[in-house]
Amino acid sequence: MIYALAVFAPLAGALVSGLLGKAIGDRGAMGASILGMVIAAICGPVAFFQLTAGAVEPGVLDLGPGIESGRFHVDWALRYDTLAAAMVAMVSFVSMLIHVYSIGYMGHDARPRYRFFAYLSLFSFAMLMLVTADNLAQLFFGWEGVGLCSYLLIGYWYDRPSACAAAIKAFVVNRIADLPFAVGIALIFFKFGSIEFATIFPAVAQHAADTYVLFGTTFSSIEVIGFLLFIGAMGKSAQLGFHVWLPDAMEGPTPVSALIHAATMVTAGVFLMARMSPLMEFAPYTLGFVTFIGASTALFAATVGCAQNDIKRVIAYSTCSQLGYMFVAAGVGAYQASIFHLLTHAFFKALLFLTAGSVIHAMSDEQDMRKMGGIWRMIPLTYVLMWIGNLALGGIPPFSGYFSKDAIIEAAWASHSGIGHYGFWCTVIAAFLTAFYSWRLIIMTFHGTPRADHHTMEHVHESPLVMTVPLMLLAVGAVFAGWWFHGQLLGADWQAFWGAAIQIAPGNHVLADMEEIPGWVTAAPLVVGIAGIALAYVFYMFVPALPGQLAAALPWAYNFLLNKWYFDELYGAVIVRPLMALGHGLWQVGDATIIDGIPNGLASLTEGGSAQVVKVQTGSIAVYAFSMLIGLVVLVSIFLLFLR
Amino acid sequence: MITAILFYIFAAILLVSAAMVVSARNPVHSVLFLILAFFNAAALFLIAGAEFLAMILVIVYVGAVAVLFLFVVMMLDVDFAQLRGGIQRYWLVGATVGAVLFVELALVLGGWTLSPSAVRLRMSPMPSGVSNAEALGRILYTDYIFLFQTAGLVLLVAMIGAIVLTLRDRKTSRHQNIRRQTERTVVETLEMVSAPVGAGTTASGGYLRPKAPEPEVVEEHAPAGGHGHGH
Amino acid sequence: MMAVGLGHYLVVSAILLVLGIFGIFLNRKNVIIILMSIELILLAVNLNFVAFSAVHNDLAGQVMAMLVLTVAAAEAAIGLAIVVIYFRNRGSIQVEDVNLMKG
Amino acid sequence: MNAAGFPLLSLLTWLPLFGGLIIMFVRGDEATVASNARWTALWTSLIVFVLSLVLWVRFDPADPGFQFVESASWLPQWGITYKLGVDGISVLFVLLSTALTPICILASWEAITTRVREYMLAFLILETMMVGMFAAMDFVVFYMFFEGVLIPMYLIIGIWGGPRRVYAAIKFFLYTLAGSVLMLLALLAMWSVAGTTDIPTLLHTQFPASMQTWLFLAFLASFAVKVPMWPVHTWLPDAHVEAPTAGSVILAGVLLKMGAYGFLRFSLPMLPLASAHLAPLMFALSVVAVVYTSLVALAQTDMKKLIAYSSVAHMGVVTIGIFTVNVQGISGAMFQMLSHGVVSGALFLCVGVVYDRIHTREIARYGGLADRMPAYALLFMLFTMASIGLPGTSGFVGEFLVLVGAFQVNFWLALLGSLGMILGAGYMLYLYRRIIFGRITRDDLRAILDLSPREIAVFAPLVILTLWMGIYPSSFSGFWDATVTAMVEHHQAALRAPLHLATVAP
Amino acid sequence: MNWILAHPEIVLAVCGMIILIAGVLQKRETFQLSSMLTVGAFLLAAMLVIAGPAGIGYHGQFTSDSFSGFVKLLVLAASTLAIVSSLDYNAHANLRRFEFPVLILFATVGMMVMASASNLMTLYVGLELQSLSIYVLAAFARDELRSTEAGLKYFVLGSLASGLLLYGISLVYGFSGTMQFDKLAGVLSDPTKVSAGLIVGIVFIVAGLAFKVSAVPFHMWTPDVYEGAPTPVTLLMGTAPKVAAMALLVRAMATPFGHLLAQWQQLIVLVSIASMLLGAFAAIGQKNIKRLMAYSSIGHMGYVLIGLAAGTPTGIRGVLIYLVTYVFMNAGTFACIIAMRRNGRSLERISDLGGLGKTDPVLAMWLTVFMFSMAGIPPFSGFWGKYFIFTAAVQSGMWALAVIGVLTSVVGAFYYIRIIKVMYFDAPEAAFDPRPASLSTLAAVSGLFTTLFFVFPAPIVGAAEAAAKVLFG
Repeated sequence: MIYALAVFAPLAGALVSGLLGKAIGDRGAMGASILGMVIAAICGPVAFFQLTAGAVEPGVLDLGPGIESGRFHVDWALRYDTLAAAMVAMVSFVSMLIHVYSIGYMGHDARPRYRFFAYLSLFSFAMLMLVTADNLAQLFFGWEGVGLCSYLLIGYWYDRPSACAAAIKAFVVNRIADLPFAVGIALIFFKFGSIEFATIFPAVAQHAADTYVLFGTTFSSIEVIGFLLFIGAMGKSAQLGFHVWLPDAMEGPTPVSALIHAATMVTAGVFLMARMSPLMEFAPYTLGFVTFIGASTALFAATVGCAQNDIKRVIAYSTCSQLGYMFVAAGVGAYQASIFHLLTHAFFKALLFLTAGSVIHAMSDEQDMRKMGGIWRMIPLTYVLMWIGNLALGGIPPFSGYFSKDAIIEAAWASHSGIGHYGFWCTVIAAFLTAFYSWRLIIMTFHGTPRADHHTMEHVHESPLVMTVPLMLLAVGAVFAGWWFHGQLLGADWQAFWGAAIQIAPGNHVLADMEEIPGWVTAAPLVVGIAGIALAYVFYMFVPALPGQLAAALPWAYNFLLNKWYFDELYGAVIVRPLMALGHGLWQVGDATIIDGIPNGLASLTEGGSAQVVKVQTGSIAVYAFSMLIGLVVLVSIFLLFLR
Repeated sequence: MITAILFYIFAAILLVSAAMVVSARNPVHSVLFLILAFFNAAALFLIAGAEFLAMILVIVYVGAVAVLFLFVVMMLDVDFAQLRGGIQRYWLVGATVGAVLFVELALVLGGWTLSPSAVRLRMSPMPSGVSNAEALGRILYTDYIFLFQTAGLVLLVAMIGAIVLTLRDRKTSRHQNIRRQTERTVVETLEMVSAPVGAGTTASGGYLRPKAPEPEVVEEHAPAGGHGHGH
Repeated sequence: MMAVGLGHYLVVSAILLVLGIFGIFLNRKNVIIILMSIELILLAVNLNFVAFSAVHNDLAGQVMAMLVLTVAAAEAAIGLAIVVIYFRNRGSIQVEDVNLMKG
Repeated sequence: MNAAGFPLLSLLTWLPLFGGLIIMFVRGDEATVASNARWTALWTSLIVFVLSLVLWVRFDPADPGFQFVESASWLPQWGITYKLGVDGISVLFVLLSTALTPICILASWEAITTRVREYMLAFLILETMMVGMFAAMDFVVFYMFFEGVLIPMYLIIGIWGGPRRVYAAIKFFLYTLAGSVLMLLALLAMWSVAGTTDIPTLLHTQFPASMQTWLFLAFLASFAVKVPMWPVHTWLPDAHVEAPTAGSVILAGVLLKMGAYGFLRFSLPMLPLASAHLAPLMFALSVVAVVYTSLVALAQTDMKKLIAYSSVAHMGVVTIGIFTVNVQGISGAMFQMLSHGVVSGALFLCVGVVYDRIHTREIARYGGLADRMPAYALLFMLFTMASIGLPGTSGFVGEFLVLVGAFQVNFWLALLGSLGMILGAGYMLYLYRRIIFGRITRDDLRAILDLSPREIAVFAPLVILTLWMGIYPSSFSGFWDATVTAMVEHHQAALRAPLHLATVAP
Repeated sequence: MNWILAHPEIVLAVCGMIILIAGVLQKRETFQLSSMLTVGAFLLAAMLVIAGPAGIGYHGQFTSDSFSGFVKLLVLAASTLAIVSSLDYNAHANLRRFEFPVLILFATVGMMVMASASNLMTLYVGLELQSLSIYVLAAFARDELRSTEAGLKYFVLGSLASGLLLYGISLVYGFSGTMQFDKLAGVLSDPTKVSAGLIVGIVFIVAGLAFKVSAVPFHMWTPDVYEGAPTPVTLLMGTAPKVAAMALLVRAMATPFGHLLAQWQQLIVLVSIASMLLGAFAAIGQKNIKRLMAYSSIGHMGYVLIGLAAGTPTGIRGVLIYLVTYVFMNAGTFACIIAMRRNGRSLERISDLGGLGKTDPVLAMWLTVFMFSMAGIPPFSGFWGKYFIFTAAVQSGMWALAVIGVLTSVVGAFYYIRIIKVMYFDAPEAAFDPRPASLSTLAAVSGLFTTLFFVFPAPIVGAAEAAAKVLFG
């Protein structure tokens, strides 16, 4: 079946390029892994269109037994429904483009490149396993698999200490979130007796009244499950609190950032929410929390994005922010909207990253925007593509971002709840900031006077075709995807499209209510978007001195934003350093002094005691006789006194 | 009544002389007190009706063992002046412990009664109408032959032991070998030395001097230790 | 039977025993004194046996006493032999000098 | 099931010893002796391994009882029999032992240059002891092998170990001995109740409740040291650091399993009341072990010590799993043990690879090996990931099942017991980064060679096992599923029985 | 009937006298020859022991049963091992004298008499025959100060101990009227009516015998005498007399005083604990291997006394099994110690063993076997010894004793494995002189026994069980 082929072709490519890479050389390895991706990129969309066209039924493709232990039973299986198929199509397509782009981008890298392509393909495989999982264990497999590849790719330039640190940070932060996720899976097994979707989803309604006692308080068990799963999603999707790894992850090569840290992996959390929608729908409080976190992240990341100077970091915070949008949608029950935004975002954010990569490529690996500027004429294609990406990001019609973002903001309003309105306002302000920092990026990068050194400026050049063609394809998606999918995903017959993949509770009318919202709400994102663009022009194009003055006037605010709200410093001071110190303390004090002190002390006590004992052995006959006599008298006395 | 008085007299002398044995400064005195103690003990035996044992005690102990002690004490040529008098440092503790032991024994022994079954249990009842020696003689070679023979072995071992430990049949002992003495020739023993003119003869031991001992002989003497050897 | 109470004998022998024991570990003089103390202990034992033999009217006690006498003689012989060779090696039989090996 | 009365298990047990005897009689100059000893040991262990595959093939997973049973009278009147057999719990440990031994011998091929004959002899004796211990069906036989392991291991650490080997060897010996002598008393107490030391009989003997607690504590003393559980774990880092590579592999791969196996074989099924009663204690110790040793591992500067501490943490997970007494927990513990046997063994081999080249285990001395040793980096990565429980590798299945099992007992147990997942990622990746990543700064590292074919041959089976167990775990767990299920049922029945009595009694 | 019962002893004693006469008459050196003859006499005696009938004879003074048979065979084995070990040692230490084996022979006769004693008189005479011979043997190297000092100490303290023993015997005799074991058992069948004097007498007897088995606090002589005596004599002292004295203690406690178990049990427990503790702790600091073995033997006797303290057939069985294992591993160890000789000089420091694993792997292997066996580690015979001893303790509910026992065994294991450490982990010293065949054989026989006994324990355990049952009628 082509569906399985879509999933496993990248694995084959990864294995060939990774294990035989040395033997077949870089070209062979690249060929193998791109061939695998091309097959996937053909099969994935085909499978998706077959499904949406009704040519085949949704189903499950069983691959063989997985973990079995008593009642606990999971199979390796590929789930084939609209949600999975859409993700497969998107992932395989974007991934294929990025593979191709990487040929050009990595062309200058000194190291053998087969490793890079093997990682990329392996990542694609893991991501595809994640989205096609039929049970939570397999989902977790993919979930961790993408984490691993992310780790490997962030740390691809392993001789850079910062890259290594970022890689570890990404993995560990993800792990922290994965633990509650795993516990959530355990709770699902505990409550449902299975972790297969096919068993869980129909049973959710029966278990709606189940309770679970925690902290001495009784909770609805569905709420607890939802909450635990969401923490997992927060980690992977870099939501507030767990977001710290994402900006650092930009230490990886730019294609990696595009693929993993924009288009696919980070959206896994959103996907999880959508996948678990039948369950999440019974956890209203958790959903409220999801909205809250999503909205807060959207706003927070946008503020930070305004003050960053690294071109990739700006986009990274933007990603963070957009993920927040998606969670807002999921939180208010508009999973369709969140997936919609996920898909459009995949296109335009990948586009943005790759164009940023193209810029970096052009600027001889310079990433600091303060050292750019004035190059738009030299790389016009990149400039145009960057505009397209930013227009989509900024939510300007008719670019794809407009449709999906607007839908989210509308859904937030339409939920008619307090938290929904919080989400609404946060997202609107974030939209303003998004537009602002997007054009700040464009202006700082392409306009103004060149700030790079002479040598760099001489080498500025447009990227080769192998890089620009994928960009153009992505740009097509960024332009049209919203318009194209809008009706299908969110329209009145959304149910026919999604089938059983997304289930909502009977009381959830968000999609319907979105049709009946005030006009100003619909218009708000567009208005603030244009306002943001205008402000960016004022600040950076027309009065370039203004940002500096503002920063000087409000140093604390500027530093606060520049230092990302001091999250890293906080974690360093509260978690990382104390733990390291604790580890050292436990080792030197706990183990070496106390625990080892007991046997070592006993040993020296024994030796000392031994020396004392043999001191009695003076060699003197008299002493020996004396001790015999004392022994005798003691024994006789014991007898006469106690034992008669 | 008289026996009782005799008992007390003998017992008193016995105990006093026993105390002197351990406390006398001169070992020879100790041995002599020991002999005295043995005599008194023999008397106590007599009072208890064990004539044969009393005689044995006098003959064997006084006649053999005590004399042996005396002999050894004198032979070892101990420098009595050097002997440290007095008693151990911890004598007080020791005395206390000993006293406790004695008190305990006295308490226990004081409560002695003849158990009614004792008569039945007797291993060798005393026959009436025969002398003590005869009665012993009757059973010693019959009922107790095994023990008797084993005791004989003990004596044999003692003999072997004493010989093994002390007899030196090597040349280290100071006995005369008359045959060797008479068979010795001058050539074997003395040597002529030609002294240089004007040097005198006394420096080199005279014209005719004893031969230097042969090295291998010296070798053989070495392990004997630093005493009692020579030839 | 006996003209004198058994208790007397036993007390005499107990005193003798304790004296013998004292002789072993309280004197600092001479190893031979220790041998003599042992003889005293054995004498005490013999006194016991003889007394009990008389009380029980049983000859076994006397036989035992005889065995003890025999063994004591043997012990004396061996003990003195050991003392003699020890003196040859050490040049002293002072009790406190017998402490080459310790610990 | 015992095919044609053929004493397969005895053969597996004693064949290595026989090979050892052959080695003992090898004569010739030093080089010849060494070479002959190496080859004899390798062939012996390979033959044993191949023979042990018969167990794999012929074992009937549906039967929860003992199979391949054989027995011979030893002290018949006193209830002691030489009896061997395997059930679902032990069969794979036998295979693990027979599989790791040839790997260890191969791994020592060039690393051991002095007293090769004695070394190989010690390893073959060790194999006899390990196989025999897992196959024992009589408590005394078990004890014999359990204690007997100390002898070769003591010598291996002490003779071929590092600078502080004497301290480490003696510490190892005394710790383990102190624990196991108390087990001996428990053994005797059980014997005095049951009149036999036959394990199947003991499994169905009901011991008085008060006695169970004492017996449990005595077993705990022995097995906790062996596992090792906190706070009696400190012998392990020392032993690991000082032992030669192959010694560490066996120590981590098999010897640590002996304690957990003991819990599974004795404490849990024989003393159900005490197990239920003292489970909180076990959980507490295990959780402390997981968190504490993981944190300590973070602070390590010696590779082997770090991995040793990680072993303690992983075994903490195992003990949690065992005392959840549900199928998932125990199954997870079993899986974790097997996986840890393979993975930690492989990690120690990884350390051995660079130690053989640079002769230091100081982490700070390394860095940037990825440049010169890509194949090594790949393998190291794989095992690192397996160690931190990445799904798709063997490490995940066990941890996950234990998590699922522990959750059925207590939420916090599950959460805290799995903290190793996070901290493990921290210290292992930190280790990996310091060794493999970074820039090469030292000259000797610039000249370092990648894996030799022999080393690849050593690692290949471990790689295959790691992935196989991770991707197709049921082909392993199938062996013990029936046994574990029966054990859990037996346990629950035993817990109900006195409850029932209690309600009947006024 | 009487004579047949004591056949082994009589034949052995006669052989001894013949060898003695032959030795005296021969002018040339006859040490080797008389040693061989003595071994032959032992074999003959062993056969007679095996073939001999059971029964009580000599006016109730002598008993022959499976217990005495078991002990006698063990004693004969131990003495044989001692003589074999002396062949080489005496040749080097200039002690080639035919009296040596003869004295061992008479000591053995004494021990056999002890094993058969069913009367306090026999007990005493046998004990003295054995002791006197060994006093002489201890001082046999008469030109060596240490040997004579050992002899002196052993003699003085031994005489004191036998004085105490005798005093105890006299009290028992006086308060019961008999010295016959079976009659005593009858008198004491009602423990409530037993007079204090008798019990004090028993304490004195226990003290006297405890001296012979070197149990704390009557152990003080052991290290000094072990160190000073010629090593084959140490071997002998460490094995045969201990076996005989322990057997005597067991028989005395079990048969005549069996009904007073409640009274003496606590006493034995105290002695046992003290011995185990001292044996474990005092040995740790030792540098001289013979002293170390002395403390080790004190500890081992502590374990054996656990079996006695149990006071059950199981306990006595444990005692006998332990003694069997103990004799062979001890003898083997001393064989190894005798082999420690460099340039003709005997060595005794533990550090002299450095690197033995490299210079003499075979010797090191055997010594390793003995050390592990002493530590009670399977698969060596020492494990069975401890197993059966602790079985008895557990069965009798003496948990404290058992726990102390196993814990001290761990402490003890420390110094045993330290010796192994010296042999294998330390830098090699110069090689020892080549080993003579006699010592190799001795080590190999003991080592094989130590190993094989673990594999095939059933015959000896069965015999021990049968022997133990005899004592309990």
